[in-house]
Amino acid sequence: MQQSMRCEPAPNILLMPETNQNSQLPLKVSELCFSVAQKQLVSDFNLELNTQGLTAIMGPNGAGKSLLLRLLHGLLQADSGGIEWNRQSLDIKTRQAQAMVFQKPVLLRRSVAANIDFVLQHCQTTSRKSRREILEEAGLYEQHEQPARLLSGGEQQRLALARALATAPKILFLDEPTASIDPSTTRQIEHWLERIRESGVKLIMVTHDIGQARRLASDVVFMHRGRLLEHTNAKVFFDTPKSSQAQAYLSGELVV
Amino acid sequence: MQQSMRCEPAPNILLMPETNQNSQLPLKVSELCFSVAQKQLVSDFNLELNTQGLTAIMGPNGAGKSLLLRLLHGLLQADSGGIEWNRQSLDIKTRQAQAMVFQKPVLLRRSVAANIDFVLQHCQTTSRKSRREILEEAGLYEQHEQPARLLSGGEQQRLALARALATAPKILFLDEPTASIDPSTTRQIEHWLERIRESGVKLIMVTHDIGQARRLASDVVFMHRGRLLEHTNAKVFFDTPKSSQAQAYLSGELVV
Amino acid sequence: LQSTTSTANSGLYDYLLPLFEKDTRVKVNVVAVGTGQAIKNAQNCDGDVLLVHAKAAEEKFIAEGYGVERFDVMYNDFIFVGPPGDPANIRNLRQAVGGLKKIAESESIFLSRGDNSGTHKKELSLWKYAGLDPVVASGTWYRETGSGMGATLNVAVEMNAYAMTDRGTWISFGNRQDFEILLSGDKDLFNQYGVMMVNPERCDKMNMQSAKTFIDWILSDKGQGLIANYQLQGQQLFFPNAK
Amino acid sequence: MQEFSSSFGLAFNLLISFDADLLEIIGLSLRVSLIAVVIAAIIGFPLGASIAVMRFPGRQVVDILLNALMGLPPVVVGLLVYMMISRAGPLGWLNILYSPTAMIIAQIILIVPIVAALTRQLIEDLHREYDEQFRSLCLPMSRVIPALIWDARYSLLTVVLAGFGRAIAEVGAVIIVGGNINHLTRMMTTSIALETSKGNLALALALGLVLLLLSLSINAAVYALRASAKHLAYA
Amino acid sequence: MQEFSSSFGLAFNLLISFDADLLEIIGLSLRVSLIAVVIAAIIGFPLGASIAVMRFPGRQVVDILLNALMGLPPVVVGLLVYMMISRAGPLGWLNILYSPTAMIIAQIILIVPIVAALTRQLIEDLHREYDEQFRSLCLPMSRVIPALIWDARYSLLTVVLAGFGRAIAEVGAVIIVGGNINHLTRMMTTSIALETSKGNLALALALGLVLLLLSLSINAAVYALRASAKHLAYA
Ligand SMILES: Nc1ncnc2c1ncn2[C@@H]1O[C@H](COP(=O)(O)OP(=O)(O)OP(=O)(O)O)[C@@H](O)[C@H]1O
Ligand SMILES: Nc1ncnc2c1ncn2[C@@H]1O[C@H](COP(=O)(O)OP(=O)(O)OP(=O)(O)O)[C@@H](O)[C@H]1O
Ligand SMILES: [Mg+2]
Ligand SMILES: [Mg+2]
Repeated sequence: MQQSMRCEPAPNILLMPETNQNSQLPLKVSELCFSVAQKQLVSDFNLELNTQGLTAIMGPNGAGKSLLLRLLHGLLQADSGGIEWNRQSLDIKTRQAQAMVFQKPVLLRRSVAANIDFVLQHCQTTSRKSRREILEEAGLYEQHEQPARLLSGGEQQRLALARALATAPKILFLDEPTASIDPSTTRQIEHWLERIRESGVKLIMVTHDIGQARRLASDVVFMHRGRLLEHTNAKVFFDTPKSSQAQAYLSGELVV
Repeated sequence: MQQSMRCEPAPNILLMPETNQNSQLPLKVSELCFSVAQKQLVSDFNLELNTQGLTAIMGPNGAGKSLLLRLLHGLLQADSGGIEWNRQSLDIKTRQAQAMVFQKPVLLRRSVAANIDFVLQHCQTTSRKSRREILEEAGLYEQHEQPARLLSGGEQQRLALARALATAPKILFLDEPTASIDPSTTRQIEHWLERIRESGVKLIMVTHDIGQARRLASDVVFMHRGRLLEHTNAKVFFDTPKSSQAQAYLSGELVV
Repeated sequence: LQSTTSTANSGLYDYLLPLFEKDTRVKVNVVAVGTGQAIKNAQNCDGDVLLVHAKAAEEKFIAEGYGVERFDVMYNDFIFVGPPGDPANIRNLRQAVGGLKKIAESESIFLSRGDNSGTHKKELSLWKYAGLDPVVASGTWYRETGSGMGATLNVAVEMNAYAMTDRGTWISFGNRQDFEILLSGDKDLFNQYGVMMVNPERCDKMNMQSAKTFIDWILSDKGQGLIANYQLQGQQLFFPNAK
Repeated sequence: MQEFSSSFGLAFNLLISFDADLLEIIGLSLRVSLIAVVIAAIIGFPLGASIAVMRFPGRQVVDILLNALMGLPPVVVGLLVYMMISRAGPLGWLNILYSPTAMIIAQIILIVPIVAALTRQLIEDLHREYDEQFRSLCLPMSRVIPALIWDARYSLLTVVLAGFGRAIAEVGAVIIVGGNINHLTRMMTTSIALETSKGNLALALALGLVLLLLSLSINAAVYALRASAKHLAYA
Repeated sequence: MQEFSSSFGLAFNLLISFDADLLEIIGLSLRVSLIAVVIAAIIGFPLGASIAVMRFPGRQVVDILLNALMGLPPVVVGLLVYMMISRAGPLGWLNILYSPTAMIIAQIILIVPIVAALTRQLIEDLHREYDEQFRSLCLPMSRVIPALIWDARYSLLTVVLAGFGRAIAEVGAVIIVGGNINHLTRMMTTSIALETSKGNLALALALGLVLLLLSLSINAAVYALRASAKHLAYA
């Protein structure tokens, strides 16, 4: 952890309209297990991701979606099983190309601007976007002097998302990034995400918003009680879910 | 704050099917202003609520919805203007009949069960529901020994909601209570809320979920930049919103 | 028993008291503090017997009615210690006053306790006798430690400085290094210890009986004999002189 | 420098010799400091938490005063207690001067501000998170304060250890009110001071090492206790 | 008890008389303690934060040791420093024994464990929240630690004040390495000890009151500073 990270310049969306191969893929997860205090929270998880685009992770509360993201990102240590990004184990270099927006935004006890500066400083190449551009995009420039932790719930989520994007990752984990964001900003963020996806960034997103997943996802991972139940093309998943749990989840019925 | 609160026994839903007059209403808000550091965050707010049922508060991020709830609940002190619950100013007795589910659940650093016990102890009449019943209703009984702050995001929200209900309030403020809850549990919670509403509890809920508001709300308060733009019957609001901001909000366009 | 530190540090009580307790079945608790504090504590009735060495202060204590009657117990003498190099060249002097003059002239570092203790008062009276006022040089060559004898000696040894101490403390002192006694034997350096009982009329809770027993015992032939017998490193520390 | 090395040997000898006098002194040191710190926590936790939580006029003054009292000089505390309980003092009839009780009282006075001020800080940080939830529940202070103390319990252990460190190392106050009387009120620190004044520096240092070992074992015990309890229902 | 009341009068007189000697002593006390506490914070903050943040084998032992060192007896510190810098000691050539420098060094050794242990606790509590975010950003320790210290800065002020309290009130160590030499190394606490040993209890107490007033004003200044800065970008 001693060596400092160099961020690649933010992918210029206008110059890179075509999908280019993401150097971090494929992701291969094999027999992943994670438990806390004898409780098996993620069990026998096998997954292969080589699609570009956005992978949606869905499943009822407590299914283990957030845990899975943290395992894939290397924040948690699995009990057993392997995670390989482009045939590399999860080392510091792999991790530096990733970023994550947490379910609960973790904001520094500083101003909004300082929260952005904090990650910008960390990137040694001058990112093409300035702090001001980033904040304007997130609709927070007006509040840049305000303590970040006094922002409204939705504003905090926006700031966390903007901060993650400022690191110009190749892989971006999103844990319910629009949960408390108003409908129009949600739309706007979805457009952002589409553009980012098109610039070759792999997005892995947890969401409970079925409409959103339909709009954005190219494939869906459905989890239940720590297990993978389905991993299919998005269209197939939403039209003809196989497992009864997924059917119940999508129809808004109680998933047991 | 020295005197301890006596909770009324939890309204028995089966015995009180009819709407009975809520002793806390009407709510009358006049010329309410709230500012922090010269910034006017809630301005000239006038509102009268005497309807039973669920009032939805809607508006874009940062509109001041959470601030409004906290003002109505007496957690924040307004700069000027008045709040009257049933012609009473906001005193300790009025507040004891209220409960609030915060946008970010605040859970004690204790087990799930202890979080419920904490409010049950506080209610001196034995609430009709036991801790176990409450947790089973919230689908958290399995996890009752787990540290509450290690629950998943959705589970935390459920716990916070269950805890607020355990105090058997007459007025319940809900700040985006289903933001990170899965679709089926959301449905289940909506059913809960309907039953509670029918037992005579007044619900005041902030939500960004238009479908949810349509299903539950009897009237809608639409806020924008700290001001009240509309307060009408829910059907009227969703079918023919008057202000351009509300129109934009509902259609998912950018609200400026 | 409120006592000076010098007698306590010399180990005299550790030697005497078990014998006394065996003789009389009276238990003695020693509070060893500076002479000034000891007198103050005794004035507050926080002790039954006072054993110190500052004759003027003791007589004042009696005169003001805090104590009953003062007895001489024993004496020893003060000495001047210093580095073997002896920069002020006082080694062969007979007179304390002469030594002080030489020290002042050469501005050799001299350490004073500066704490109003019996030793300090003695030292000041010697300076006065020599017609000198060292306090004007305070902080330069004349340095007041404001501490007990042991601490002052520690500093003196470290600073290669002169100091005046009672012989008992010096003999029992553990950190002498290469220091030597450079001047002693002057009759001006006589160090008298006195013992007295606090006034039972002022202090109603005191153990008058025990206090009497102790004073009688230490002034008795047996007590005095034991004091004479107490030796450290082959040297007698205190010389009994009860009348 | 030979003192330096010889004191290690001395400390070792002291320890293995199980000298009865030494054990007595160690016992008294532990007894006085532990009792003082427990009582100081019983007073200091609610006091600090109250100041953190309550809003009353003059709260800032109390806050500043409490912080300043962390710098209460032990000798001054010793003198104050001495004046109170000396036979000439108002509490002279208690007859506790030069007793372990007096030393415990002096140490409590010394430690309470430390425990209370540090508790105030920790609880204030926690309360920032809980405040609105508690006010929403209309909780009386009598429930808020214990709840905060309980939820901060693992962090507060460090506060107690800071208080204990101060107590076990303290000499200025206990020597005045205890008198450093052999077999009655002689503690580790007063012995160290005594040996220093006798010029027995190596022995003094050896005693210091023993004292350090003592607080090391207390700390290790507390740490083990905390570790075994911590994974239960806490995050 | 008449000392008790007279000492208030005395303290007042001392203060308004602007006695040159007293001012010198106050100045030295402040200088030594403030320098010591600043240096201790410069060492103790990163040290405590590192222990809070880093995971290395033996971390628990370091943790326990640090907590135990809060109970470092001043006299022992004094002796250790004394042995190091005495003429016979390895650092004797520095020639700093019985100088303010020596007192500062002793106080630093005394305070660093306090600052570091309390910092560890506070930073650990904060780090629990930030940990995953920082690891997600792959931040090197050289950025994590300053960031945590900065974000905990208002809470850490109380830690510094605890250290300052210890320093300004401390007598055992400074009297050994400073020698309490008049006009050279005499501080408030050593004067108090001296007046006590002289039996001038009222004067000693009066000096104690002056000292308390001193730390009260330092604390009030810090409080004002914090209050004026706090509403800027912090929550
Ligand atoms: N440290 C932990 N100790 C014990 N149980 C844990 C721990 N962390 C998570 N869990 C449990 O693991 C399960 C999965 O948690 P996770 O946060 O991954 O859920 P999730 O799928 O993200 O749910 P949500 O949609 O509510 O965010 C939950 O039931 C949670 O209570
Ligand atoms: N203490 C404060 N100091 C400064 N600004 C504040 C403070 N509290 C809130 N604000 C600002 O007030 C505005 C309204 O905040 P509020 O939390 O009420 O928004 P909201 O309508 O609930 O939004 P959301 O839907 O995102 O939760 C926001 O722009 C926020 O940044
Ligand atoms: Mg989750
Ligand atoms: Mg809100």
